Amino acid sequence: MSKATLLSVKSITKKFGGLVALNNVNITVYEGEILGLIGPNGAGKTTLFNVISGVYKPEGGRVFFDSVDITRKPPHQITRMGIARTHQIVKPFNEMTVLENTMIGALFGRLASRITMGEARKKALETLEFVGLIDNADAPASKLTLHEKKTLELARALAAEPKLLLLDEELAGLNPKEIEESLNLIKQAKDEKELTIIMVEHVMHAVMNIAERIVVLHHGEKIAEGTPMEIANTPRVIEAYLGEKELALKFVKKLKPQK
Amino acid sequence: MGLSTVVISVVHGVLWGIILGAASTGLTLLWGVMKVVNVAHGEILLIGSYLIVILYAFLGLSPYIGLLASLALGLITGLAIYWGMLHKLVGKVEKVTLKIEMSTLLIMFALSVALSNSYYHFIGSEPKGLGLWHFGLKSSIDIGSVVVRTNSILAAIVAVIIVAALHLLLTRTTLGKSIRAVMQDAQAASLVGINPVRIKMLTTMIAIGVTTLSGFLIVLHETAIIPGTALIYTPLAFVIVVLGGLGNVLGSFIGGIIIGLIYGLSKAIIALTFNPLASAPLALSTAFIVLILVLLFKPEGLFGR
Amino acid sequence: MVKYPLELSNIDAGYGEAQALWGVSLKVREGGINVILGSNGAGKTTTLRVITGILKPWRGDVKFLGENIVNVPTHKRVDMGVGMVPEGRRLWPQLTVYETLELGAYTKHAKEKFEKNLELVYTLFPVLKERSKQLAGTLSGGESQMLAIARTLMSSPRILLMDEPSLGLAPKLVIEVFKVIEKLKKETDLTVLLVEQNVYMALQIADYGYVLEHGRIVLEGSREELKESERIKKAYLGL
Amino acid sequence: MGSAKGTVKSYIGKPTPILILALTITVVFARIFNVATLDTLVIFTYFITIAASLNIIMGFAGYVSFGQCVFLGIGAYIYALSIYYVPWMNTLQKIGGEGIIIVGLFASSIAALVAAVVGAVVLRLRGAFFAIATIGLDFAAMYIVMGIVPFINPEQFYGAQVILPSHCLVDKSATFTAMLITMITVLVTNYLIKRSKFGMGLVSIREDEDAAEVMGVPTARYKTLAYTVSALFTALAGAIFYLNGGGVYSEAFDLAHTVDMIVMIVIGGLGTVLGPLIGGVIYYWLYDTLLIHYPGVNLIILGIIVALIILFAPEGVVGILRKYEVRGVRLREILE
Repeated sequence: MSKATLLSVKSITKKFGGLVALNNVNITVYEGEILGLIGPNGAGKTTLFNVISGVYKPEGGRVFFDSVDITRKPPHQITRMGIARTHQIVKPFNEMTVLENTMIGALFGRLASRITMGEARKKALETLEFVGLIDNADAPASKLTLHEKKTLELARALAAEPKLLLLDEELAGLNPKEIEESLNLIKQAKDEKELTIIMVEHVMHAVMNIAERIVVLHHGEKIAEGTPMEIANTPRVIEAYLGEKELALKFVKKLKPQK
Repeated sequence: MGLSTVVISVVHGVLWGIILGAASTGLTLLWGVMKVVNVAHGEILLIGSYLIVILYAFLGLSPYIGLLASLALGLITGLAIYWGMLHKLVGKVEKVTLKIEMSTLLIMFALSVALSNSYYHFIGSEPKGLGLWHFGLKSSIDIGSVVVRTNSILAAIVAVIIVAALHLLLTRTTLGKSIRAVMQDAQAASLVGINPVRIKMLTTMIAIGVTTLSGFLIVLHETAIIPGTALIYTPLAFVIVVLGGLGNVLGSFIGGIIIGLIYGLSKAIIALTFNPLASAPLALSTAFIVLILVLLFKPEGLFGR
Repeated sequence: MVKYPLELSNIDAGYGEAQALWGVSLKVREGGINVILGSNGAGKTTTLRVITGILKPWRGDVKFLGENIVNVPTHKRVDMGVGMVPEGRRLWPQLTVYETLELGAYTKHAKEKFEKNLELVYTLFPVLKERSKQLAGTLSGGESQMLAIARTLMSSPRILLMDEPSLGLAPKLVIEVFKVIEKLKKETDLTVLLVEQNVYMALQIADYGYVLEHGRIVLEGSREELKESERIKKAYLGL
Repeated sequence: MGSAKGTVKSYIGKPTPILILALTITVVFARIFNVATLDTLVIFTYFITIAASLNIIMGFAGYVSFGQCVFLGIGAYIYALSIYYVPWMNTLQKIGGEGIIIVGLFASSIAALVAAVVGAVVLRLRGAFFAIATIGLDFAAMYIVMGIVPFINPEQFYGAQVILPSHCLVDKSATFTAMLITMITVLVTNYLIKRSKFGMGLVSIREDEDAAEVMGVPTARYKTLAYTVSALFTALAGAIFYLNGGGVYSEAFDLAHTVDMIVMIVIGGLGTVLGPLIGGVIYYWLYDTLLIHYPGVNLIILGIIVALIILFAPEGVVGILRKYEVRGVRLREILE
């Protein structure tokens, strides 16, 4: 099965002062897949997202999206090209309503140059319906619960009609029931909207379940790449991240056999 | 002729800079520690200046006594400002957001409006000063071709003492360390038993106290003050605090000297190359251009890491 | 006879309108390592915030040494002996290690024991002695965690609360931190209340534990009981 | 693909602020026309104009432009110098209100140009740093003007005062007309911005600039544009105001002007369309009443009142009212 490459991260190096946050990282993302990005805190996952979405400019390397070099483009242009993201720490526009928040996504997303206010509103309403926040459409975003805020982040990103969605710890801070709801939503979004997704995640069993491939970062370096099963059996990963081999295998045992 | 103009201008500039540095430390504390954008700084300086002048002119009290009185009044004013205006905005919050910071800016501006109009109404717009009072035997000293007023020298000495005392307070005492701890993480401070509200109150008192105390320096340097004097010192204090880095007392002091130096130098150059009459305002404008440049290229201040 | 220096009864608490804890009751056993386990967002940190007084509960009592301290502000609780190592260390980056330790002993009763506690801290963490003049902001992750624990120890606490001390540390350091906690238990008469997501590690050192889910206590027991619990095996250890 | 005119269409039928606006203006004017002199009317409209101008950058985009008066000063000085030295401009402005606006637009577009150039750089700063930088800008400009203007004409411009000779002065009714047109234009501009994609972008910048940028809002461009538009109207108001006063002084750069603007928006409600209008009316009334009844201490009292508003009603009148509904219509939709 040959899949088209949607995003390729080539030899990215990013430093903060003396600290090397990303060291020569290469990652390829294929159209239509869910790629899990894991690693301990400080491994460089969020930094990588920031490089892809243009918030940080790397010292070395290139990022190609749809074969276009986006390394030096400002974040808003990258968003317009079709990359949307959510934040680990939710950043809703507190004094705007949920609907207005989502409209921002639609207005400045991939269709930014064409969409009218009316269409954006319609798009936002549809998206809120899809994620299940429609009843809160007129509420100020500040009034939402954490789970709802996270869902709103997702809605804003989806309203932008992206080709690639970057999810930064979408599940962190949620309880098991909410995690399951969010996972279902992500799967559904992926299928219905033909999305490609990269997700940074700490909730191991979740990412092991949903991702088709996983990349492991450690101290800014890619130390492994492969299917969840392969990852769980890589000694370096076990040592660096999972800690206990048995524990790692237990995560995988929970997995349903791959099709 | 040209060279001596430069020397005179630079010496006076640096003396003024020392005074400016000390007079700005209160602002760096309030803004750096409490995130209170004190745009009433100049008016608060004048509280001290006017008190000293009034005590001298009407009661015949020595300015040295006035100096102590202005510190005392400053501490009380600080207490009142904290409980009356700041506590509600910054007292209990864990993190001062941009919005809160802007509220402090607005409320301090309201204070400055009230204070400056109080000066106009109750004291009047005529220049007020210490008249012929001066420190030492002669009213001025000649150093080569430069004539310096002894009052300017006294002001510089007091300025250095103020800055040294404040620096020691912040670095050597438990109170000072607590102030720095609250500035960096108030919640962590409360977890070792520090009461952040008390520290914020004391910080306000110290900051305002040091500011009114510095009012003495302003009277000595300016010879006579008017309510409008505040309008020069507020923006300059902001320039200096930004230059020195928020919350950095020594930085502010050095920042003041740098601004004084830049002012003196550019004043001399403009006077020599353009016109002496235009030199003062244009030299002042350079200070603000420096401000914008520092903000853009080194917002953490010249001495920040 | 087991004593309970700290007791929570029927705590309801939350942020704004969102409730985070529902009727949480727990008793901390003296001289042992008590743990509160649970996933992210289960209410563990909220519980600690209620104990330290950073968050005032809507309902319920917090009893410390038999006294209800619900209305006592955080800084006074520290004086009473409630010491907390906050999540994410929360050091003061521009203060030196020594200054941090000095401020740790801010309260009156802690100041009296400053020398003794400093010695204890330096024996536990020799590296801090070496770095006493260094700014806290320049320490490595592991050293920062040591300093955070040391700072709290300097306040001479009766009970030591720790909020996810392993968070964000490399696995090797995690083990080191847990060893320190065990050592603390052995060498002092401290009572420890540890909040952890890392259930596997926490169960290695715990004497007694509670499990929080969705803001409610769903399980409690001794280490052995918890280890054997089907619920824990399934939900947290993935067995 | 939906209607291309969706932008306008989707809002037709709602109780538009435009209506309310027109109504308010009519009512206010009908009440005061008989008693008020043209001078007070100019001041009144001037107040609302500058408040609404600042609202664009401070209310919508959340950037506290504390040195906004720099544009007031630039506009006033360029206008005064233009009619002083350029005969055809003087002739043009004498046609009446529209003439003043045209010459005023020349002066204010230079101010806007300054805003665009400076803004592109200074708007990289946030919060208090931006506020302080704008103060720096204002003072730098003021001292430059004080240093340079006297030398343009040493006999006439002593102390940087440009007093307009009688052949440059215009009828008060003309300045009033010009100010009224400006006021209505800036209010309508506020309304159009608020209801546009641009306005939503600005508000998202105010709420969280980093998130806005990542969501595709061209933050740098939007901020600069808002700052420029804001400067344009401020300068225009300044030009007309000082023309009405018969001359311009370095006092035009006084931060007190910004205080006026900020106080009005804060009273009325930051970032709302009707906030500057309501705030302007209240402020003017307050200002006037205090001046009449408590001369001398009027500004002291004003300062205290403003402090109380910040402490106890930080959302302003509109902020308080917008939470309510009247006959099923949410006031939020009308007022904002």
